Amino acid sequence: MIIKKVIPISMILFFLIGCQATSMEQPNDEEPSYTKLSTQNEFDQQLSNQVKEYLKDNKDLTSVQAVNDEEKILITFEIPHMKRFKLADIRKELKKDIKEKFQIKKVEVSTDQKVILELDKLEEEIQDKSVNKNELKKELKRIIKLSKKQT
Amino acid sequence: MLLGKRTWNFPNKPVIISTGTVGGPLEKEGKIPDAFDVLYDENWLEQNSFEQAQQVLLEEAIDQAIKKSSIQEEQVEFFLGGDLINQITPTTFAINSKDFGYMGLFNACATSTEGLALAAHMVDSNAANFVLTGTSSHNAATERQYRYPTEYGSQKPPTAQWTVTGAGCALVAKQGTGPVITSATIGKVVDMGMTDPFNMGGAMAPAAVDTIMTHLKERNVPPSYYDLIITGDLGKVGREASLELLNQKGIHISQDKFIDCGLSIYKNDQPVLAGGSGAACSTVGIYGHFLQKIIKGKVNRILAVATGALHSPLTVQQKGTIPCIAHAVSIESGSGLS
Amino acid sequence: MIFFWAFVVGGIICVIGQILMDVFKLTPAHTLTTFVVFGAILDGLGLYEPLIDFAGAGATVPITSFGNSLVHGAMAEAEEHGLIGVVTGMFEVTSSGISAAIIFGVIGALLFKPKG
Amino acid sequence: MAKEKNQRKSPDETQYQAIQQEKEIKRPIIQNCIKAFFVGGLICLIGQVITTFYIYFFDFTEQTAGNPTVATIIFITMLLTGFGLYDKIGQFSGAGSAVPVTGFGNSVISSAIEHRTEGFILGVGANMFKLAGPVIVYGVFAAFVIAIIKTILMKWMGL
Repeated sequence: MIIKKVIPISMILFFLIGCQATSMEQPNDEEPSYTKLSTQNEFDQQLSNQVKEYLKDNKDLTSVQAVNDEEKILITFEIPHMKRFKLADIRKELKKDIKEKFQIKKVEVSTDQKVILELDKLEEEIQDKSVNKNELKKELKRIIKLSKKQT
Repeated sequence: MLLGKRTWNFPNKPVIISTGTVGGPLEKEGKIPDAFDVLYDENWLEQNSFEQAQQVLLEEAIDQAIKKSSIQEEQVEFFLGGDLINQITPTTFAINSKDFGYMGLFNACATSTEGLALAAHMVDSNAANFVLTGTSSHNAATERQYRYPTEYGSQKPPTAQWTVTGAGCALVAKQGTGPVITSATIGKVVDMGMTDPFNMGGAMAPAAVDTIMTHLKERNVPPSYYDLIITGDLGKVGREASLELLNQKGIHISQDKFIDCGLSIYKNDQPVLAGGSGAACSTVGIYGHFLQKIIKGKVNRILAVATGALHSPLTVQQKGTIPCIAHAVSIESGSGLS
Repeated sequence: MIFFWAFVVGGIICVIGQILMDVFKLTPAHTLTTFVVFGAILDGLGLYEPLIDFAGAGATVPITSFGNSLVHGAMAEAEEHGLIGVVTGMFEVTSSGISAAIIFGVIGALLFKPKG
Repeated sequence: MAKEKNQRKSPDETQYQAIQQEKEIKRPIIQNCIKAFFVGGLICLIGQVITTFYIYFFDFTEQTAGNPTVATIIFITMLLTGFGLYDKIGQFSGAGSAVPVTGFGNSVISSAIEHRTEGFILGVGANMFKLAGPVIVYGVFAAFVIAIIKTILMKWMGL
C-alpha cells in the first residue's frame, strides 16, 4: 500500500521539476562558449583556436571544445536540447565543413557527454601546462578511441 | 429418485454431519474469518511447493471434518473430490495415505457441489454410509498454472477474480445431526462463446442460470422457496449478468437473496478485483459460512449453485471458447436442528 | 534537460503500451513483442537513433531499444562482412540485456522463493 | 465439429454477449494511461540517472553506458521481483512497468523463481524464457529481415 502513496507523490514532484527545467531553458542567441587555449604551449593549439573562432558564428552550438596534435583534431560540441533530433546530421555537416575549410586530414567530431568531459579536462591541463607533448598525444588518442567505442 | 431429466430428489435426506474448512492469509483478513476452522498465516504452509501446500490444506480440512464428527476415520468409506491443478494431484496426494475409496472429480470450481450431489446420492441410495467430499485450491498454484508466474508484474483487468487459498470438506452420512441435502440438479455444459479468461464470472453466469432454472422447473418450486440462492464464484460481473439473464427469462429473485460466495469471502478493500474464485471459493463459502447459518437457524433452505469454467490454458491459447458448468444442491435445516 | 525528456518520452512509450493492452486487449507478451518489432522497424528507417540522442534513457530503457540494437548489431557486421554479417552480428550490441536477465534470473532463483 | 461451432454464433450467444458487454466492468483506460506514463517515465528517469552516473564516474561513454545501465536496472528488478513487490507495481502501473527493460527482466526472473520447484535444469533453465522468449525470437527475426533489406538497398541499389 505504501507504493500507492509514494508513486503519485514522486510523479508530481518529478513533473514539477521537469516543468521548471523547460521554462528555464532560454533561447540560444548567444555565441557558443569556448576556451581559447594558450599557444605558448609546448604543443601548438593554434589550429584548435582557429576552429573555435570559426565555429563562434554557428548559432546551432552552445559550447565547443577542441584539441589537436600535429596530425589530427578532436572537436566536441553541445547544441540546444530541442535540436538533438538532428544531432547526427549536424555532427556530419560540421565534420565535413571543418575538413574542407581547414584542409585537415583527420577530423574527429563527437557529441558524447563523456568525450566532452574528457576533452574539457584535457583543455584545462593544456592551460595549466601540466601535460607534455607525448602525454597530450597519448591522451588525445585515448579519447578518440573512447569516442568510437560501440559496446 | 429422478425428477425430470437432471434432478435427483433424496427422500432419505442425507445429513451433512460435519464440515472442515481451512484458509490462507488473505482469507484470514477477509469478511468471514470465523467460517474457517483453521487459518494459515502464509502461502507456503512450510512446504516446498505451492502444490504441496494445497495438498496440506485439503489434508487439514479432512482431519477437521472427521475430528468435528462423532465417527472415526476408519468408518469413512469413500472420498469424492478434486481440484484445479493438472490431473488433480493435490487431492490424490492428500488422499494417498488414507484408507478411503477414492473418486477423483473435475468440474473446475463446480467440483464442490458436484461432489456433494454425488455423495448425497450414494448415501441416499444405500451405496455408502459415510462419504467425505471436498475440494481445495491455492491462489499461487492456480495462478502459475492458468496464468503467469506469481511474481510476474502483469496488470489484471477489473473483471479478473482472485483464486481463494483454502480447502473444505463435508462428511455426508445417513443419519446424524446437521443440515440435510434434499435434492440436487446436475448441470450441463453451457458455452456462450465467451473467450476472455480474465472474465470467468461473465462466462459462467449462463451456466448458473441454466442450472437454477432447470432445478426450479424440475423440482416445481418457485424461487421464493429458498431463503438464499448461493452461487459459487460469479463475482461482480457474473452476478449482475446472471440476475439480468434470470430476469429476462421471467424468474425474479431479489438482490438480497441472490448471494455469491466470491463476493462474501473478502472485504471490499482487498485486492481481489471482481471477487473470489477457485474450487475452494464455493466450498469454504457453502460448507463454512452458509451451513453455519442453517445450523444457527438464521436460514432454513438454501440452494447452493457452484459454477465452474472448464477451459485450460491450452484451449485459451488455441482461441477456444470457455465452456462452463454449474451444479445445484439444495440444503435444508433438518435432523436434530431446531 | 535530458532527464526531463527521458521521463516524458519513456512515459509516452509506456502509454502506447497501455493502450495496446487496454484498448486492443493484447497480452503483455504480445505487447512487448510488438514493441520490439516496432523498434527494429524504426531503426531500419533511421528514426530511432535521433530519438536516443534526444531522450537518452527515455528511448534506451523501453524494450523498443532491443529491436533497435539488434538491427544496429546486424548492420554493423553487415558493413564489414556483407549479408552473412546480418546473421552473425545480431547480438553484438544487445547481449547485455539478455545476459543480465539470465544471470540475475538464476541468482534470483537461488536466492528467492515466489511470494505468491 | 469444433471448427463449425467456432464459425457461427447462435442467437443465444449473440444476445448473451450483448448483456455481457453491458455488464462488464470497463477498464479505467485514462487512469491506467496516466499511471503508466508516470511509472514508465520514472523508470526511464532512473535509467537516465544511472547512465549519467556511469558516464561521470566510470569510463563509459553515452554509447557504452547503456549496457551497465540495463544490467543495473535488471539487478534492481531482481530484488523487487524476489521480494514480491514487482507484481504489485505491475498491477498498479500496467504497461508502465512492463514496457521498460525492467518488465523484460521481471518476466525472465519471475519465471526462473517460479519454476525452481521443478529443479534447476528443467525448471529454472527450461522455463526462464517462457514469457520473454517471444520478445527475443521476433526481435531477432524482425531485425534480420530489416537488416537484410537495408543491406541490399545500400549495397546494390546504392542508396
